[in-house]
Amino acid sequence: MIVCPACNHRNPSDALVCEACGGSLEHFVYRACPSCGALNPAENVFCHRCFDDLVPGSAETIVEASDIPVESFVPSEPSVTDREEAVREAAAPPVGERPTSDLILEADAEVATTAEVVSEETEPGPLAEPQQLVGEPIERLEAAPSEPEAPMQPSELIPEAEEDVLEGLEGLVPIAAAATQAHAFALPVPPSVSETEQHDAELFHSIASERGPLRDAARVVIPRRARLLSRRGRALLYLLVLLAALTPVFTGDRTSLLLRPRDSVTSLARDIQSLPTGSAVLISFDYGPAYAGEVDPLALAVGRHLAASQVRVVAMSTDPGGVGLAEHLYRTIAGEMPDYRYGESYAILGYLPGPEAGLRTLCTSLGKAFKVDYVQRRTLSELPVMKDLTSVQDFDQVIVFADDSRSVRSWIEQVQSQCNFSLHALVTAAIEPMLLPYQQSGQLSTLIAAAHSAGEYEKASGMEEPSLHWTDAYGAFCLVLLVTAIATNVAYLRTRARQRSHGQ
Amino acid sequence: MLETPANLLATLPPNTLQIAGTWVAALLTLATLSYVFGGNPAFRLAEHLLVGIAAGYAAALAWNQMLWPRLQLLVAEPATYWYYGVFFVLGLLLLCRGSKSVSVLGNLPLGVLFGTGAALALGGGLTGTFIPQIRASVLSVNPADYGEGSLGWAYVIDPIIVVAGTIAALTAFHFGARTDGRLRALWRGLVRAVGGVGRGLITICFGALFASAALSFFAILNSRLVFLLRDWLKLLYTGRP
Amino acid sequence: MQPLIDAIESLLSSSLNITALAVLSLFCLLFVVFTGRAKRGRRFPVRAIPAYKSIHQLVSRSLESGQPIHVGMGSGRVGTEAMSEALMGLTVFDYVARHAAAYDQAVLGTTADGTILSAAQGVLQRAREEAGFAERYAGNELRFYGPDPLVYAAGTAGAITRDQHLANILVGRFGHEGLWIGEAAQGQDMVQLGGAAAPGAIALMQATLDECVIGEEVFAAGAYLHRRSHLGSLATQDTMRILAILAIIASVVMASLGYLG
Amino acid sequence: MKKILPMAAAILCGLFVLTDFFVPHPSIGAVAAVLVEGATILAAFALFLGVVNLLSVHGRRVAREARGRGLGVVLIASLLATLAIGVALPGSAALNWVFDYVYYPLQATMAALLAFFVVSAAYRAFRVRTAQAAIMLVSSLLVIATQLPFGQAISPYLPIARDWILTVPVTAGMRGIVLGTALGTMATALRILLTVDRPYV
Repeated sequence: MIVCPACNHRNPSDALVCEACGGSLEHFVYRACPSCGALNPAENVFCHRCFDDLVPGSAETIVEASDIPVESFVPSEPSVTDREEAVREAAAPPVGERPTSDLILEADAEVATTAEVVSEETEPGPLAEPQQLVGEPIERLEAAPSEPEAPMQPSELIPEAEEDVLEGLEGLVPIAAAATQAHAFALPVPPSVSETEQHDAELFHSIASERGPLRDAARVVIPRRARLLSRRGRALLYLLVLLAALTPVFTGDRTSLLLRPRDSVTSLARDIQSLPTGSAVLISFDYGPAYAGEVDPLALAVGRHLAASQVRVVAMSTDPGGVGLAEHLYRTIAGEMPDYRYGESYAILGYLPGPEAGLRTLCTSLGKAFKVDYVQRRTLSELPVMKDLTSVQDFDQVIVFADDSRSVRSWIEQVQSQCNFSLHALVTAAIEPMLLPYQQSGQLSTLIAAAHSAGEYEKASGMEEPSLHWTDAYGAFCLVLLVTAIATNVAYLRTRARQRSHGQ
Repeated sequence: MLETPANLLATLPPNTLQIAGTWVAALLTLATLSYVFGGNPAFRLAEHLLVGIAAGYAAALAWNQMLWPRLQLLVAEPATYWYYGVFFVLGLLLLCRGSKSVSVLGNLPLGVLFGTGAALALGGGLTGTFIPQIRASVLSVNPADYGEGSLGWAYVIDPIIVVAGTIAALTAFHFGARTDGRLRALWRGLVRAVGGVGRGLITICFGALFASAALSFFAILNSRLVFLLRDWLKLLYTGRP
Repeated sequence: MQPLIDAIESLLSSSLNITALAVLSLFCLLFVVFTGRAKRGRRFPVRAIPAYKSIHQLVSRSLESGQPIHVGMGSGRVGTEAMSEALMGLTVFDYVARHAAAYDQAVLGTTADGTILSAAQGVLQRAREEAGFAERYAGNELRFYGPDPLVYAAGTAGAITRDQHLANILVGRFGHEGLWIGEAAQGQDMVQLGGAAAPGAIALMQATLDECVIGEEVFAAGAYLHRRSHLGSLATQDTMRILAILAIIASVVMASLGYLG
Repeated sequence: MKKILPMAAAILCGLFVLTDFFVPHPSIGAVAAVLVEGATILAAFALFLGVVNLLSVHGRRVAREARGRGLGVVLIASLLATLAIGVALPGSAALNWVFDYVYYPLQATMAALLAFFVVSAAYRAFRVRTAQAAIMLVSSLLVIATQLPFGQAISPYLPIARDWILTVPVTAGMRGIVLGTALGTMATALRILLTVDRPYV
């Protein structure tokens, strides 16, 4: 039997909609929390009020939420052991410190610990038979007000909680549902009330009218952090970042004189320098426009070096945006060097979809992966630059520019492990830490974080241009982060001191 | 239809499009950067333009690179490429999701997608990550393997940290929380202590990744400013563009 | 017959395959046993994860105040190995949508991938139908912005700041766009929760969001919210974790004693 | 039927692709490759579903709401124009122009905004309220300071220190996360394959 929450009509237990008012019954399946009695939607695993487990005992069968059978709306009862648990818990001193601050931010940590302790330490036993329960709710409700108090939330943050008509009833969602249900037919009076039902009704009423514990439940501890940064503080911080990025304009980028290439950069430059004229390099542009700002300068420096060493270059991409970037880059290089021609010195094969399976075909045949090239739409064998290059093994070096560690991992796992060649990964600084283990294990010959390596590469390759290193900016940015760290902690200490003086 | 304006554009002086493009790019860059000082109409314009262009560009790419070539193959050699036909029909069923009444037809292609994805995730997670990462954490912690005498003792610290750290970090994710019985409580305490160390290591890892990402983002910001100052305003002199 | 023999031969040819198959069989066995137990109602107490508790509370509060919750499902694609993260976003959306639908309230879901969009459309439509408000299902409660992650970030941040939302929940495959959305929505009076599996993304998200689920915790969303049968897989994961740790310790001891290569 | 067909499809597809991981047999490999390719075809169709969703959401905004009508028009117009150019003139100069001068700068600048956001996020994350925040602060500042371009000039040991942090403690922490994630991924996938979880029906 299901009691319709809107009109109290008793429906057969397989009813999907109420026979009297036509409202849906599917979601009005509630389960009472074994420790605090709050009603929870049947799918909940934790009680929304006391965070205790709602995982039921063996008496109930569990099914997937999508096919929950419609059960009675009558809350299932906590057992004697549960009651003892609840009493014991209530008698125990409140766990965790009650935050004295009016900043919810500082309260967060304590809130978490309180909740954690409560939900971890109290575990209800299996549910017992209903007849054991006579007289139980009164005891439980007596115990309830002395439960560890949920930390208060400043009222100014949740004004709606104070004004809400249904204040304190949020655990008892059926009432809210009844209020929102627009049209109900006549409300039929239940024919006769059995003892259990009477008891249930009393329990329900007592929980509903008991303001004390529910008031705490109404102040749901939502981890809303007070805004730490005012609008002005934020603007100031952003201005500092902007200034840091513009430092070289004012300082003339003096620290770039201190620039000394790191070992990994030097070794890559040496590797490329040692390539004989006419050897071939495969470059994969596995990055999109978003991170192009970081990777492009390094890609340009390496591309120029390769062009100057008269090495054949074949470019491809596993990122849809990467092909456009490769083309743009090579247009720039070809514009600088008149005898650097498409099809003879370099070629762009195109976009290779489906990284894993696609990359694996590179080991067997380039022609299978790319039917035609990207720019001239000719078959690969028609391009002079592709002479003697049929699979990835025929290349002397493979360079991958990437903004996603997954694509580099695919190169290592799908291609490099199958056919041996030296693989250089030139990646964004953001993903470099994730690839370091592969460099340590020797699977990557070189691993360079792009951020400010373009200048270092130019120095190492001897192709130095009067281009911008923008070195000062990075130093300034480091300072900005340091200032941020100091500022936030000074602000924090000041708030704490103020609170302490208020407390006294 | 679109050829005419394209031809018309081709008759313009060679640099016109490039110069116009640089101006458009610079103005859009400024509009986007203006978000730093709070939301404003210029940023909202840039945002909507980006959302529209990205979707249009991706859809065009999907059509040109994925669908059109396969459709051609299917029409040319239906006997060899019949399976493309199957997926095209499934794809059309997926499009039925857009309409309320026939939405249920989309369940079949979604079943195919979820099944394939689940197998890829399971196989990849197992053979690509789980087993290789466990193998990678198997390091000798015998000082004799790393050098003679105190040198070996110095070098063995790293593998010990890696192995113990991996175990601790893995423990930090343990879900179970049974407390009944004294033995269980002991186990619980052990898991908590080791997991606490693991959480510390995870936080170190987060700190390092946070810093690296910050550097990455700053490099991107620099490149935008260099574009504005050098390519647009021509304030900075460099030998090459 | 011959193809079968070939297949078995090729299976046996690699030690990785055999190890993987053994681990998989063990995993499956444990999974079936524990899921069966969970379905029969065996208790499996789990530690508390604050972010999931907050989702419970936020949903209640949203039903009370009528403010919708936004669920960002990220850019994972169903049909690739990103499916599992994408599915967790979908599970959280399912939870929020069912509650919103039962009380005939609004909800907002965003994604950067069409496959998640189509799955989420099914979820929302079903939730509305089951609640008896089938006619309330409208296309604009689910939005697609993308497919590039930053396009998703810009579109989503715009959408959630235009209307007053109670909370912003980001679960699924996220990259750096998690930071973008989190910081852009910072000025709003909005609770922000989220989680992702990739370390690079989560390092940024935990700095900006109010509460965060990390790595493996993301995959427990169903068990902690409304799918009790998922508790079985948590038990499986725990057992496998203990076995993996034991395997590492045993192998390290053997390697140190010189028994392994 | 409404439920059984998609479930059967999911299990069948899953089995073929999964078998391919363990049994490198050409015929199974071929079926699995077709399925994986098919998934990308379906994803392409799904993208069009997304485009339709964008058009309908913003079309409705243009039709019904006074606020933001112009922006909706901009979005729809830019979407349709790019789609038309892209489909009619693939690889053309016009499409390249849109990519180089509109799409690229917009995306790159959106990414550049992250540089600001990361600092305001640091303001929150670097507040030493808990031990974790302190660890985070120290490790971030250490890594960024050791990665400066002129670090090598200050001391050749700075890059070495950075590499040690990244290859020892960070690798350990990351490996823990990755192993846990693999466990979670596998369990989630198994829930689909054993139809404990059926998000598609």
